[in-house]
Amino acid sequence: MKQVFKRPQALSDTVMHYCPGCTHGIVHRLVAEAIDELGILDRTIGVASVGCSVLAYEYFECDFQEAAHGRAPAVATGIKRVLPDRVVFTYQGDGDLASIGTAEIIHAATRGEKITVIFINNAIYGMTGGQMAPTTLLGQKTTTTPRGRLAEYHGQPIRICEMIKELDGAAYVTRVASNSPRNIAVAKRAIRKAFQVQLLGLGLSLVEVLSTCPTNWGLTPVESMKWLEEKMMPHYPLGEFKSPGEVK
Amino acid sequence: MKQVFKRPQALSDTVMHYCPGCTHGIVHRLVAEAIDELGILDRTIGVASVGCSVLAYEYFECDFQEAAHGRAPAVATGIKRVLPDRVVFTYQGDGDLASIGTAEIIHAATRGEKITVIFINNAIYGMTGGQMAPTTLLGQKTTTTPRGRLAEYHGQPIRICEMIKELDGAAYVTRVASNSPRNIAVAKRAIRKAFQVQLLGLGLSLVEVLSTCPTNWGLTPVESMKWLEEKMMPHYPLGEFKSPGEVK
Amino acid sequence: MLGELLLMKGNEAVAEAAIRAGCRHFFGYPITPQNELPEYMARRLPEVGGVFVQAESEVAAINMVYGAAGAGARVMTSSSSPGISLKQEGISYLAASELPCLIVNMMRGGPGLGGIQPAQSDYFQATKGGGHGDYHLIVFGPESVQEMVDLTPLAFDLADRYRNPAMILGDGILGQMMEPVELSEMLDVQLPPKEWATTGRSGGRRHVVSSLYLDSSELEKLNKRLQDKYLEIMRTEQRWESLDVEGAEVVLVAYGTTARVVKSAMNLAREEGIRVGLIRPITLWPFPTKAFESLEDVGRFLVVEMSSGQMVEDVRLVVNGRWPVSFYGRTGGVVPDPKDILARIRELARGGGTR
Amino acid sequence: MLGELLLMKGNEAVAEAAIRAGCRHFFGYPITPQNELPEYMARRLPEVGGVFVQAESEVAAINMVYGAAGAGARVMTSSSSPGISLKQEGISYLAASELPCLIVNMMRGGPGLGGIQPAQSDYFQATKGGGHGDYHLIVFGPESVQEMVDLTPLAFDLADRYRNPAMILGDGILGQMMEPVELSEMLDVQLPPKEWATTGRSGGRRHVVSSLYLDSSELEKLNKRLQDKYLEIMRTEQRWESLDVEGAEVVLVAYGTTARVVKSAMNLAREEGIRVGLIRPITLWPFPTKAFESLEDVGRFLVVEMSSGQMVEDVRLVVNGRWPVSFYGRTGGVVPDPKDILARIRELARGGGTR
Amino acid sequence: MDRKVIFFEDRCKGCELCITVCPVNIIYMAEHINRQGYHPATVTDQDKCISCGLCARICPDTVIEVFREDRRK
Amino acid sequence: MDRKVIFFEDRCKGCELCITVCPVNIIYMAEHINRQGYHPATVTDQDKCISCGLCARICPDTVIEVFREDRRK
Amino acid sequence: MLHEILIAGFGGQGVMSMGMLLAYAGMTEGLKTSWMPSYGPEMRGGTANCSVVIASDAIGSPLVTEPSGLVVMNLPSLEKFERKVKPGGLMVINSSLVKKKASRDDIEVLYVPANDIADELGNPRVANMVALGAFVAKLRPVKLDSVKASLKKVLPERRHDLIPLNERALDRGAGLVD
Amino acid sequence: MLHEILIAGFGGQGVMSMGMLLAYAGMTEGLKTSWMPSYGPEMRGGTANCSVVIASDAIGSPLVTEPSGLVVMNLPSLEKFERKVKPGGLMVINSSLVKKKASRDDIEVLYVPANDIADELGNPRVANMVALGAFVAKLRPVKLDSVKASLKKVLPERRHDLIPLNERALDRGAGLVD
Ligand SMILES: Cc1ncc(C[n+]2csc(CCOP(=O)(O)OP(=O)(O)O)c2C)c(N)n1
Ligand SMILES: Cc1ncc(C[n+]2csc(CCOP(=O)(O)OP(=O)(O)O)c2C)c(N)n1
Ligand code: SF4
Ligand code: SF4
Ligand code: SF4
Ligand code: SF4
Ligand code: SF4
Ligand code: SF4
Ligand SMILES: [Mg+2]
Ligand SMILES: [Mg+2]
Repeated sequence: MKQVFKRPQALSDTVMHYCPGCTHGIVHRLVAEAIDELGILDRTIGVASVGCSVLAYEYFECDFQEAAHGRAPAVATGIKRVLPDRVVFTYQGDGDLASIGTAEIIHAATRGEKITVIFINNAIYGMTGGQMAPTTLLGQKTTTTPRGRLAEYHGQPIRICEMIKELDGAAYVTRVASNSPRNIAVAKRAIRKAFQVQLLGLGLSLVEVLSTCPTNWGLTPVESMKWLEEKMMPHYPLGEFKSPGEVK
Repeated sequence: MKQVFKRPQALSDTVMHYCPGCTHGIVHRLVAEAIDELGILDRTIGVASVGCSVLAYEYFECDFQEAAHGRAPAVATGIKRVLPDRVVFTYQGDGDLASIGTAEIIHAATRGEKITVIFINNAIYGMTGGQMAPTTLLGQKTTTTPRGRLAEYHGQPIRICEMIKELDGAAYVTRVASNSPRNIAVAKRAIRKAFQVQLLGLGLSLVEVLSTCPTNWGLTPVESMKWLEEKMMPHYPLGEFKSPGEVK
Repeated sequence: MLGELLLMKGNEAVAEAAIRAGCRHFFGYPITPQNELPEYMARRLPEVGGVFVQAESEVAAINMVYGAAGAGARVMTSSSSPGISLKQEGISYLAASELPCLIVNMMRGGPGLGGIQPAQSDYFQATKGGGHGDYHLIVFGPESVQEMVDLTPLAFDLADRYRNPAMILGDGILGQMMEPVELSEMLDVQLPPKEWATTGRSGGRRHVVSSLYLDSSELEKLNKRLQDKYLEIMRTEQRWESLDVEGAEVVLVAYGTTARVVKSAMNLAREEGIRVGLIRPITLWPFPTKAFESLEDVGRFLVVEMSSGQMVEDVRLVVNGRWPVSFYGRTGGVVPDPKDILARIRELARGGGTR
Repeated sequence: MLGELLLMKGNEAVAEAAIRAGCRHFFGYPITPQNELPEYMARRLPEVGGVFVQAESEVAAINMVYGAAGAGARVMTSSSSPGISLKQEGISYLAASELPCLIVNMMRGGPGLGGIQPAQSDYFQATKGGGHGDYHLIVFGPESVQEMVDLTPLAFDLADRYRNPAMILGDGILGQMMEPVELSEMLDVQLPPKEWATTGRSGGRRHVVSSLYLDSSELEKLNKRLQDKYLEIMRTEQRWESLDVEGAEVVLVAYGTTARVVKSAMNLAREEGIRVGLIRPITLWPFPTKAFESLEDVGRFLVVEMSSGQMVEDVRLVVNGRWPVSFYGRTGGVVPDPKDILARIRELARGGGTR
Repeated sequence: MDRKVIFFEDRCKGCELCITVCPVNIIYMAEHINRQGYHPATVTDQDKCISCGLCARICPDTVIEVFREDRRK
Repeated sequence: MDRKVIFFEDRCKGCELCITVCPVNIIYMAEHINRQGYHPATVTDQDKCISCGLCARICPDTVIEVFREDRRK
Repeated sequence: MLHEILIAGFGGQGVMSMGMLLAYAGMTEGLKTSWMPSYGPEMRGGTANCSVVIASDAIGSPLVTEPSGLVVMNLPSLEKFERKVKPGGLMVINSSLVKKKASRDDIEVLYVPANDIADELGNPRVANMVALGAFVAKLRPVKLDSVKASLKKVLPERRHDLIPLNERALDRGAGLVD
Repeated sequence: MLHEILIAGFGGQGVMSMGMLLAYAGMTEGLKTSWMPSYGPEMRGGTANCSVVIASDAIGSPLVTEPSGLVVMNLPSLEKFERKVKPGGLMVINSSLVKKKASRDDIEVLYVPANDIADELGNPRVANMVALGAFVAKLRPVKLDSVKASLKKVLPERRHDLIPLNERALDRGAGLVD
């Protein structure tokens, strides 16, 4: 018998604290697979952000720093400018990256920092118990939009890839989803490509992963996958927004 | 004799502290003219930012608040949410808006705050003595890019309009220039239109004005106007990036 | 409504109390353990014609508060330790521009990301000024949900009276716990006229809100005015609770949640025949120096905090060597145990004479 | 190079001293009156294989410092008052994660936007912790460009030794003035091995930099470890200058720029036959309590600051009622005049006995 | 015959995502409760498994390993 | 004849921008120094002025006011 | 009089409202009372618990670390909290889910098959009320009637149709105590 | 020995380097010395000035508020600083640009047509050196030779070809003092 699917080595075997069905776990695994495949475990430094994935450093086997809320791209900049031959990635939620950390991601991209950003868009603040994120959909109920998000009052959900692609220092910008084996396979390739873009020194690479938060969406994990597909995808179209010719 | 050009009433007659030939003065006048023409002096509240225009509140006849560096859009949000029937505008430099205040402008636009933003892009930090701004051009020498800005090291100049236009809450986004009577006339119309967009409650309106800083560019005012046209305009194309149908 | 007891969470009770005190604008950003406060505001404010804005960050939130306060609104924000650190520049601006507002800090364990359990380790930040420059907030340290509710309108009123930001310094326990609470009726608050506010040349006069003074002597004048105001507040607004202080072998000093635990410990001590007293600061700034100044017959002081020792410095400053001052603290989210405090009291009662 | 006198601006001298002490990474954001420091770094660092990054804000800058320090670099940032306020969250994180680095604050008048002239009103923020939680920086208060240059390598070394952020607390004068200065040679600094740094599983072991402790007792353990370290630093690292203290009618206490002016005033006082002494703290945290503890024959203290009175609290705490402590301060960018200080000294010398 | 799909059931949180993707519908939730307090997913019809790996790909908790008969043998 | 273009010369900072835009080239910098210490811009050939207002439009310091003969008269 | 009560179980078992009912009932009886939840992300997928204090005098810390009364609704809670009960205190164990026996002999222990009884009553979600009924009947920190009267204050409006069922569950629990 | 010197003028007049030359010269003579500029945006379009202290003992504040020696290069500086000069102090006035006379009679005043002489020397930018030469010759805080020797340290490399001209300007200024 040949093993066709096994736990990646870059993932520790700690049981993760995520809620049942939370796709943070899937994306962690994809990142670890990419690290394994590229053979960069010993020279990769991850930057965890504040959000449900704050404990990411417990789940990976590479070095890690835990950054202040929103500041992971700045922390990654600090690391990368000291250790330019290491691989540095951040793992950030939509509250972290698209709200409090807006300036940091935009300027890391503007500077063309050679880092990789894994951006988990689950349309909500998971860790703090379900408040509105900048990516929360119109009509979506959260604890701070109890009547649903209203364009007039709260503004419309922000599309990060569409914005970041405008920055010259961003080399690879793509949006993928974690809701089906097929999309997960696409996501996996995107993440690996993002690391390759970094290895080639082409600029900042960002992979937005549409994700779920069954707990705060008030749905089962299975329903959540459906909601992601039916509600999120129309507003957040999948695809590569920017891609360098150098990497396939 | 009929007066065809006079000092607008919304401008105080204090002599401004700007350096000779600095276009901050021109843009101040244009804003004042728009306020006069729309007859909104008594219900307009300006928000000055930290930069050479920090003393803007001395030069206008309307109410003013002086905001912390980069936070003018947040301050304006606070004012407008309290006084929705007043007209609120910010006046910000490129260090203020495009660097430290990135998150604030992006989220004011995302929320669709009904405010008007006058954004002075002079490709440098004027007030602090000529450091690199995010909008500094490649090759441009500043006190913090003594060998000229390098894409590889400092990143490439950020284009704010191109980025902000991606946000649904931004209703009117345009780039104008202050370098010739013709462009100044266009700028004037853009600024008036930006206020009209606010009066109609359509969302955030932003006018980027390409401007000069003769002092820190190390050029005469006349040379500066030329530099603006020859160096800045190619990287920062003029034009409306987004415009609502409602306002002509 | 008055008279009816409700069982409410501290976070929600403060929010409702603020609304009843006329607060109609809230700008905040989520952080544990105070999330129920903005969430309550998000539900309730639109019902009473108010506005809730979830800001993009704590930095933005405090600057929205600046704008709203400058426009004359009764306005507040809330957060917890790391978020309050981010607000320090904005707080310094509010104090310098003399803008009234209310800031709530439901403290959690630090430093850094730390934890989310209750702590009192932001006392220095709140009372000495975590931001730059010489300024003070009016800081309250309530010990119960009821007191938090009662201090909320007072905090707004004093903020307006002195044109100074006020702060309620709670902690995770005060925010998260439910207690019976009596709320005042919805007040038809007539805010004091704010002639200085930027509302659009009201009365034909223009107004400017700013803290820029390029001329040193002008900036010194501002500082003098602020210091005079602070002196006035120190003279007028000290608040505290004193219990059995005269004649006590050990006088405990504690505020907020810790004061509750200290009271339990005092009961235990009394059962053992130890004479214990308590000074419980209710205003943390101005620190209630008056509670100490006229004391005569006390043995020694024991300051208890959920920190490594911060308020103890203010106690030492006012005691000024007249009596020994000891400290007992727990950190990181650990709440002191009355029995451990009792042990300290015992030691001190045994060791110390009247001087 | 050693031995050659150069006439250098304080801001530039610190930058060069840092580079000679092995600093190769600088992250900062412009603000007056410290701009020459980052500008010098922008010129010089690339020449020595280092990296200068102009961050998008002070918040980003301090977090870049966090990343770089965590990666094992000798790294620094600098700013002035409002910018330092913005760094408070990051500073708390650095202290909690025990990351060594150097932060320079060239203080200016506050609060708020204030002005750009010299001040010392961020003493509380620097020494008591402007950020959340119980932590301390190692804070130096140099009085001259030469001392600033001499303290820079020491600050880096102590930061490394104790794994703790250090701060140089200067002001607009120290940053802007030129003075003759002797720089040490470019050191071939062998940084102490930083086994804990995240450099990519060095030695096959993985490393994590974090300050998150969800379990209260774990967070309390961190706090205990920090407090033990702080005690050790207080025991070992106090630095100060004492001049003619024993037998003085008036002992002045001042640091930094103010200490220079106080020395001028002391010369005037001596000419009038008044016996004056000086304690000049060089480390502001740890505050040099040892300079006070063994004192016997002094009359009274006069603390002079460019603030409304901050360090005076630390003096009162250590003096603890043994002698009277007076204060004289100027604010907003105004530098005290030796003649005005002399007037205070005269009053006190006349009014006070030896006790 | 060896197992083609192995569920490390103490890691399972019972989210049921694997069930929704199995093309041959052989995964079901066990009656018993695992160490974490969840009903774990499980497969007994090992021979029906086509080793497609979809269940493992979607599982957020890396509960599942998949094997395929080595054709070359 | 009334002046068509008035320079409030104490406001002028001598930047010379107005000179570059005047279509009839009548603006020049005065010899003397104004209160602020600059050579102020000035026009003496008032009759050549075509009241186009370009100088006023580009002047950063609102130094200039422009008048036109009233056609209706 | 001082009751320091801890109620612990899995997230969805309704331990928070059990505590709130006690606190509310105490309040209506004119007693001092407080309720304090465990909070924060460490709850995720783990155990949830709340502290309730009911007293005649002012309440010190609302956090209960050494309960005089403990209700454990699941096994991890038993393992975590049993040893903390004050000697002489009461522990109610939801014996439907917790198969293990108590190991302390210096406290009173009551085994309540709460889930089984709830199933009998037709709704597994009222297991918490069964346990609470037994707990209140045994410890008597408040009257059972006060608890019942508190239901309409504590349950959200949309659950008010379930009040009769909840009352029955409370009674069944109380009935287990002679 | 204590010289507290203030040098004031318009932005482009080279007042900053006048001060630096003095400070540098003092340093080479083994004296204590400091230089402190006025700084910040208030300089914009206004006057610039710098303080220089040259002393045998440690220097207190490097900020000079009551100069013993003042050089005013333009009119606003005269108006701002004349009254601050210590009685008995020296004031050098650039009489080419400042047509007003001094109003103090308790200080020494030297009128130096600095710009006119600089024009004579063929470069208007060395007016500052003319004034400095006169000032040094009169007050003697340092030797003129030390000032000359400092030129190559203070002037940027690309201006070193102008050193001879600067020396001549210094001499011409000094020559005005008998
Ligand atoms: C300065 C600061 N502000 C706020 C918080 C509280 N906080 C923790 S996580 C979080 C948001 C998490 O949401 P997101 O980034 O979307 O991650 P998710 O939990 O959804 O994966 C917030 C606001 C904090 N820790 N620090
Ligand atoms: C928090 C903070 N950081 C930095 C500064 C210093 N500062 C003042 S203005 C400015 C930049 C000004 O540049 P810009 O916004 O482009 O305006 P300009 O002067 O070019 O018109 C900076 C960095 C400050 N006042 N506050
Ligand atoms: S709260 Fe949401 S995002 Fe966080 S672990 Fe649970 S499901 Fe995932
Ligand atoms: S420094 Fe530049 S931007 Fe500022 S006033 Fe002068 S020319 Fe204008
Ligand atoms: S490998 Fe494929 S066939 Fe086998 S159990 Fe998993 S999903 Fe079903
Ligand atoms: S997907 Fe994984 S965690 Fe979810 S039920 Fe299946 S095996 Fe269990
Ligand atoms: S109005 Fe026109 S023609 Fe007249 S001076 Fe001005 S630019 Fe020249
Ligand atoms: S444009 Fe205005 S300021 Fe400039 S020279 Fe002409 S009149 Fe003077
Ligand atoms: Mg999220
Ligand atoms: Mg600019």
